[in-house]
Amino acid sequence: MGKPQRLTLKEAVGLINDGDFLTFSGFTIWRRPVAFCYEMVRQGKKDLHLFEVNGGTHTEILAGAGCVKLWESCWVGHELYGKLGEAVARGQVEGTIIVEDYSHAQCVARILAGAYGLPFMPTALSMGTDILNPKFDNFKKAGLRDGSDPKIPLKKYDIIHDSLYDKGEILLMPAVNADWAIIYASQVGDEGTVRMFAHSYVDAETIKAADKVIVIAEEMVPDSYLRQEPDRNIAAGHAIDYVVVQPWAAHPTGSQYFYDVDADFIRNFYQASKSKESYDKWAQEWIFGVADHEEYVEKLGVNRLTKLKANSVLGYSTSVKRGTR
Amino acid sequence: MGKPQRLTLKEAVGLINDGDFLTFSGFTIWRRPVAFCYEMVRQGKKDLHLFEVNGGTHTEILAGAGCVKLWESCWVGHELYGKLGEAVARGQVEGTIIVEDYSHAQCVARILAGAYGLPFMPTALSMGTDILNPKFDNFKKAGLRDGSDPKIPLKKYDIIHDSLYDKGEILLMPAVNADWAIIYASQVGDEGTVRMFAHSYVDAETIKAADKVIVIAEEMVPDSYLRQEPDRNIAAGHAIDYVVVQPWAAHPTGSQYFYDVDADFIRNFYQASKSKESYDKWAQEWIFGVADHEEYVEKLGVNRLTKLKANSVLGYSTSVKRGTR
Amino acid sequence: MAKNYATDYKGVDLLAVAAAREVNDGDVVFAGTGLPMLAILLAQVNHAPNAVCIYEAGTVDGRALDLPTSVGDSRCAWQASIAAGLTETFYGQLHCGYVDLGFLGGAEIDKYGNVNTTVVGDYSAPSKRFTGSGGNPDINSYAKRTVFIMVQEKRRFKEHVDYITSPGWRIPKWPSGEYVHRREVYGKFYQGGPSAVITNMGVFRFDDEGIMYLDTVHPGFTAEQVKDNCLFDLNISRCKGETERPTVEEIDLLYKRVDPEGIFLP
Amino acid sequence: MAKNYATDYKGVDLLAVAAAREVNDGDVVFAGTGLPMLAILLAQVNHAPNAVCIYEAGTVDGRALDLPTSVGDSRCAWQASIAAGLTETFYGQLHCGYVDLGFLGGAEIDKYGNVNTTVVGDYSAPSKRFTGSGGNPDINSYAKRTVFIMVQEKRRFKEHVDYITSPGWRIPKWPSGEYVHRREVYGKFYQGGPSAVITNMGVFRFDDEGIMYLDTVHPGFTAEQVKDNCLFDLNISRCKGETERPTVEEIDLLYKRVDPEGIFLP
Repeated sequence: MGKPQRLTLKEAVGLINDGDFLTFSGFTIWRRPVAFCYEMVRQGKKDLHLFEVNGGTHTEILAGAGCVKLWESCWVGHELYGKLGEAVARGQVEGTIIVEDYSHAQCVARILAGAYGLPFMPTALSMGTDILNPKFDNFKKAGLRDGSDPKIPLKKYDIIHDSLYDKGEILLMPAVNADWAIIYASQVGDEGTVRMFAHSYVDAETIKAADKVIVIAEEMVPDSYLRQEPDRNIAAGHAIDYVVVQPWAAHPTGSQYFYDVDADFIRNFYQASKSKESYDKWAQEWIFGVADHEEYVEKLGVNRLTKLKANSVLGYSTSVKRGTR
Repeated sequence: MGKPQRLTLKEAVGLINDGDFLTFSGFTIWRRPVAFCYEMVRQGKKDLHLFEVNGGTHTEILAGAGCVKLWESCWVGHELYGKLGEAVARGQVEGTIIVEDYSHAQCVARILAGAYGLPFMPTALSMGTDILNPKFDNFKKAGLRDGSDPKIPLKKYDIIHDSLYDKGEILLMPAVNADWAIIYASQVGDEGTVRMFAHSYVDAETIKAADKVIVIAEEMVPDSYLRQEPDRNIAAGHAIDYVVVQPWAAHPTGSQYFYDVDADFIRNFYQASKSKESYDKWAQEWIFGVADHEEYVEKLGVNRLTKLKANSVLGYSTSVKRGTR
Repeated sequence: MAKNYATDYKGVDLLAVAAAREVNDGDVVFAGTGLPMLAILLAQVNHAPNAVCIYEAGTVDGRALDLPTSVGDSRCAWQASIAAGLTETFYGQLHCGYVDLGFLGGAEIDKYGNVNTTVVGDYSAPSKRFTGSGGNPDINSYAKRTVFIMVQEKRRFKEHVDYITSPGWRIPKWPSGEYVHRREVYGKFYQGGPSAVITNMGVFRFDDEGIMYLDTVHPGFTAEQVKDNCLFDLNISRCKGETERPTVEEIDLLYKRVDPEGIFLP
Repeated sequence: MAKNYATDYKGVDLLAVAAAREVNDGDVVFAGTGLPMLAILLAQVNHAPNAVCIYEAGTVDGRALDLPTSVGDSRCAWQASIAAGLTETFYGQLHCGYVDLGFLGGAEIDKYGNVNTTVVGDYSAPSKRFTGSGGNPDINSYAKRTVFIMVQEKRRFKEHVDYITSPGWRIPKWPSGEYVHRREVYGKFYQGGPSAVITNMGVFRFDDEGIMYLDTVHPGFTAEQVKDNCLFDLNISRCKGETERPTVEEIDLLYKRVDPEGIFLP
């Protein structure tokens, strides 16, 4: 490996093929690579297979545009700003998206196994649930567990007896090793070192688990700066293949110490996501109606973004109104 | 849980019973709870069962004094300052210590499983070695794998076929959950938050994996200080049972940003460790000949310790002569 | 000192206060977004200053200056003891065995405490999809006690939920799917299970068989009313009486310290 | 430009230089304490500035100002990209599949590249114990290539080592213990294996059967002398000639940049 290659957002999205298997950084409505997802919609990516430790607004943007065929996860929604993942739900109910449900910690076990090069990770969490009901293995029902796709495990999970301490039965969760990890990062160094602010979610594991990694960073900084505190970095340059520097790339999701979640924007999107027609209208305005992310942020306007800007000490905006009082 | 209880070193060591199962912080000759080990020798602890991801000078101090009965690990020595772990080697050759060998990364898998409350962790590292030779399972030969000690696994390891991706056979390494983790920490907060400087080795996992945790800290600081950078801490107060504040507690091993390894002291100890007689003579001077750690450091003297003091920017001493030039 | 009970409070207030009372001082609590946050935060500022709160996105014992709107919120990391990620919280804390109490929500629950947050109807051809499990079943399966905070509606308290997202006291043992006691499924991994369900009408607990019963009924309701708001045959014979009302201090703390912006409270 | 070869150098210098030449620019290298450190550091300052060095105690791509004396040394963390712990280096880097090259030492080796650093004699009743495995077998089992740096002594180059601490090309498949090719044991986990052994007398490689042969002999020695310093019947028929000597620049870098304090070098 050498240093990661610098690309524009359009170039980076151009690397993704229809049918590719993707994972993303972030948590629900925080540090999602939304600019990348918008551009995937613009470029008309199809039949994507997503594994997400949890979904969020970006998932709904992709699902609403019909980009998603397979979705393995545990949750999709917009936190306080939109109860459900309407587009994924519609996809599941109408049969256009094949959904495979795991629990949140089972998803973590899967990405952790992938990160560590292990075929599985044991867990005793969420036993005795319908997640494990063999009748509800949707990938199997779709004929996807025949080994023809090396990225899809032969079984949704396995159960084995603990032979080491005789503690009983325990689950084995299959690794996830996607084709791509699409990572929105707080900072990337000029040699590719990656840092996340506040908490790191499962971003380090997601990077390690993927075959290729694209980092979309809010800013690039000298690697020597990040290396002054190496205990705070989550990935080294040799783990990163491509770097895109794109300010506001997580909007409308939040990016700690840069900007807060744009609650109004998400609420508005959530309303739009409730039908194909209203989604399309929304996408016409916010995705297809702008040429690129620079036009998108210009359309949002300075004052809107200024309001979202994080307080530099607290890491979140102190000027947005959040509640009813 | 409440906040951890403050104890003196003697009180803390007094909690350990003969035959207890212990693990330690640190790496070879770095951040070892040596003051605690000296005091265990003074208090005449016997029949200890040690699991160590790797051993070091502290192991040899305990083994030389005849405190150790079972030793599960992968390595013991003094790095550049003493090639072998003479006391453990003598114990193994003479049959007074039952040694169970794993590889380094297999030891990591074991403590990681223990930390995560899992009975085992898979690994494909170090397959095809004599570590896995069934004839060389010393605990089994000693009749220790009959389930009567719940801390000793029924098997040294297991091999299973990967049913999820059909990648072949893979090892399952049994968890370690010792009675005690004895942790030398760079800093502990007044509510028990723990921080290590430079690199964290397997200290976080070692804390989580043990039933009870004693932290011997170089210094106590306000928890609110450590909480300004929560991404740099390795344990929360609820994971810690007892705290001892004891400066120089890692000597002669090093403690990054406090003091460097005392190479001469370790070289001298290593020479002494080569026979029971010379060990006993050494222990008479450096362990039994001082009442406590305060007397020990006084005996070392100000100038010796000053020379070891870490440069506050680099984290290690720039005044000790390390090589031949 | 006699308690100074509030006379003017809303249903959601009592719900938060009753839930907060489930926290013992020193408990390690794993809480989800929403009312569970109000409950643990109220407990911390009221009677349980040493309770530790873990949010699944990665923070341990944070001391948010402003109420987080999500467990992934940067507000959660303020003055935390640890800020890491989900591997730490789910495996390094929860699976490790540190967690005393889980605070969760749910869309539907059955008499065994099985909770559904996944679909309405047959999972293979659902009529509606909810958000999905999130960490609900994980926390519920490994906390020593779990408290569910829910809205009391007849359609939400069912004989059997459509999909067992989160495991109660009688659960299927796979691959056969035979219903057995939770202990049988979890073996030596067993930590505990649902200990209470708190709604806007009452507090429910579970008997030795793992069946839900009414423990106390909130002021203004009768046990029969609660029973009428369940689709299953709720045992109200063990009802001890009225749920203790919120005190003036508790309501004050709730509105002035915990949620002054009105994020979860009206 | 013609290379300016050194005429005055020690055995250990050539050893370090020859080892450094095994590093390709951009390689991710996992190195143990001692001569392996000299080799990777020399490579980085000489021909492989983009090589990344991982030390098992927890650092990735450190840029030590002063030569570390142990992989656990704080010097390793200086200007590192990541400073964490062993879970990161062994699982997050090595088992993850990032490592191109492992640099290791050994006390004894056999013709299949099996290395012993554990005991002399029967493991069940050994006459001597060494330090034990450390990370040697881990790195050796998952790096795509492994280079062993050793002292050439007859008793160290054996037909069969007393104990297989670190796996070579033909290894026992447990539980039966039948000797098979490394690929059979590792299945789809197979990454590679020992690619070279470098001593003070020569450079050895492995043929398709996984048997060691002499690749080049160091200046001042003959292939026969090397063969005489092995207990097994060393194949010297493929010897390509002399090992390339160190250049003046390499010796300079080694003594002035890499180990100016004389920690590993005399």
